[in-house]
Amino acid sequence: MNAVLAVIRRDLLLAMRRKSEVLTALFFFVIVTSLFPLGIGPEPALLKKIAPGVLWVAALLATMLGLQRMFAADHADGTLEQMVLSPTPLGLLVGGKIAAHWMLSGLPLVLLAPVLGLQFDLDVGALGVLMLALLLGTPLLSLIGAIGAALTLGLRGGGVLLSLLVLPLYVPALIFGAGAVEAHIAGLGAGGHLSLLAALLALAAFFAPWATTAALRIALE
Amino acid sequence: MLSIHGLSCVRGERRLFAGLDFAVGPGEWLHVRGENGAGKTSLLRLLVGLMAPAEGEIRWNGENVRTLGEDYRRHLLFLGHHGAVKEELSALENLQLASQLDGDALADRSALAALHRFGLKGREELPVRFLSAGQKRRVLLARLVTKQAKLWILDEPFTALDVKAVDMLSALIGEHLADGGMAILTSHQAMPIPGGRELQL
Amino acid sequence: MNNKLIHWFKYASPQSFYPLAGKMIPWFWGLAAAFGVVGLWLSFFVAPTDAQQGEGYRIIFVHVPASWMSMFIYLVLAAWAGLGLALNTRLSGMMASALAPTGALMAFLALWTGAFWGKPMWGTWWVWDARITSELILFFLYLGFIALQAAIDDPRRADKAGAILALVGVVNVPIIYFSVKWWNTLHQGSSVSVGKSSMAVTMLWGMLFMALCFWMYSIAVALMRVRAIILEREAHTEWVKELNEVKS
Amino acid sequence: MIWNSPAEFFAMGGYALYVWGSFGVCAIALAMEPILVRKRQNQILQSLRRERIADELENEVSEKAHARESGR
Repeated sequence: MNAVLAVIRRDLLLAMRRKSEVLTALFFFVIVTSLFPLGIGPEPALLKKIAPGVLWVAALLATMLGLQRMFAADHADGTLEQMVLSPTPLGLLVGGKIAAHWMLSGLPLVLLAPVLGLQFDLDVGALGVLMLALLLGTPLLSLIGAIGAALTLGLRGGGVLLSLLVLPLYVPALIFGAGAVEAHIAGLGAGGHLSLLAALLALAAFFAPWATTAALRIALE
Repeated sequence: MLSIHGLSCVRGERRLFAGLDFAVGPGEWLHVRGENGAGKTSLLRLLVGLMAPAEGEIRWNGENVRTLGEDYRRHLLFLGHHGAVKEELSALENLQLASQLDGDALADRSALAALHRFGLKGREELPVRFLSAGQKRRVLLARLVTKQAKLWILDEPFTALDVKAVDMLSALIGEHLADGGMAILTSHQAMPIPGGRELQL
Repeated sequence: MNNKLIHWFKYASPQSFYPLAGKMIPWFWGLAAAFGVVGLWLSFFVAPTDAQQGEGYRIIFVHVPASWMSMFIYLVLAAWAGLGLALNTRLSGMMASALAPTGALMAFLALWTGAFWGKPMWGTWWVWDARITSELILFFLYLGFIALQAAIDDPRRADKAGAILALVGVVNVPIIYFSVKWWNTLHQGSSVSVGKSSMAVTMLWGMLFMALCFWMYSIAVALMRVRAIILEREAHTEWVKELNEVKS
Repeated sequence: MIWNSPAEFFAMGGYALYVWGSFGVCAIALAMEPILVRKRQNQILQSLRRERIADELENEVSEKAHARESGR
């Protein structure tokens, strides 16, 4: 367990030393969501209707930005080999990497989303549901993304390939995540969507580190 | 004791070596030599378990390392081509985080002692990217002092080191062997460490 | 039992599978042609005109088989991939790579014919219906599989990485389907009920025969492709150099 | 028989574009795929044959050289 915490601490420490990477993804999220009203028009009713979808798609793309670097630096400098050779099972260490990725790319989005939601005229209840949905959904994005990042490790054209592999798998997260907010706005209650999102998160938390580990071992061979 | 039985290695479509047998016991070390591309690094990667052998077995104290898993890796220290050193972190942080990855906390005192032994006094807190190539290598080699491992597997440990550091490392390997440790390393130069055997690939 | 197992492993080697596949291909072509003739005859000359959809409904005789095959091939692909990962047999990975382009083609045909069916029936080429959307995502999954394998030079790594992707995909396909379905019911506006009109028995038979035709076709083409893949990957071996096709 | 004339058959009750558009594309696709696969197979076979011929030529040359040497 200490080793997992060490992995998380190291990744956070590294991110603090090169802040620009984390901030770039955040600014990307802010800019993309702000561009939509400019493209669509300032009509509040319309903006309110598209807000959940826009915020979620932007969150999806912002998470994608950091994915490729998830294992690339560790692969290049040999840290990944040391992780494989550590007495701690690789699956746990990979879980630590995924957790760190979420703290750096998902958690800031969760915290930032309500501010951006205000741009779209969402009420307080909807903002709460949006945050909750992102809180459940962004770890799911990191977990699924890790599989793709491990599969494309060290390949030419890895970045584009990664999005081709991962984005279709993000569809359920997008649907339930954005759907939760829409359902709340429509007065249907977001409970169903949120519990399905939680179920998917549990499923992914169980399988994704395992699949990522297998993919990493293949990439290292 | 590490023993190898009928080991073969296939990379892509090429067979690098086949039917390799050897054993390394306490206090012994093995010098793996061969031309570029002969499979030295592949052999080391097989030994630590980063690659699966095409044929043959690697045993630690008589048991296959595949079944031992972490019970084997606990006794193992592998230093590869790449530094596994993070440029943005200081030497001290690198050393301590590497130990934590192995599950042991490393006190400041022993970490600093290890760095000083490798002549990095006064540079412990500096981000590693400000160090020279040889100094970076020394940060990595400080792991040899801080990790308690029976079996050292070192890929070209002498590259980028000056004469003083080479002597220091040789002495360190000598001490390790005297304590009943084992070492397998690749290197192009001959080494003045007693108890060694050569393996030509 | 044990004998049988050895027997199967014998055919799992590319060397013995190559000639076997060569012998099987004409048979599957023959079956595909026979089922195709009967299927086309049933679908154009026996199946009656549909009461609601007129003659336009006849598109289902290619649309339904193509979408069935696109899903079925993905399952078979994932099964081969899983087998390859578990038993480390070389042939499994080759079979998976050989199936992927055919599966992608089937998914594409399902989408194409779906659009050509949708236009006269619903007045639009594209509807965000649960089935069509899932089919589109399945098509993307096929493309991802093919692109991933194409990006990896070492065939062994390509096989294994593709296998993991296929297994992840196979877990995801039902989740994607149900999520899209759920999403579709929430957005009532665009939901479409595909005619549950009383289908004549002859229509079902026509669909069945066309599906069998597509099935046999897929096997035949996949076997042809796996033969090409075997030759490409084993080009350096002695047995390939001693093949009659190569000698002459 | 449902159709009274070939023209009626091809008209498909006014759905000609859609029905023949679907069946036509399927027919083209299912015909093209095996042709492309066959082409791939022939390409690899051809390169294998060339390799074989190259090997044979090399052997001949070395045999001739050998014969000349032993004849001397």
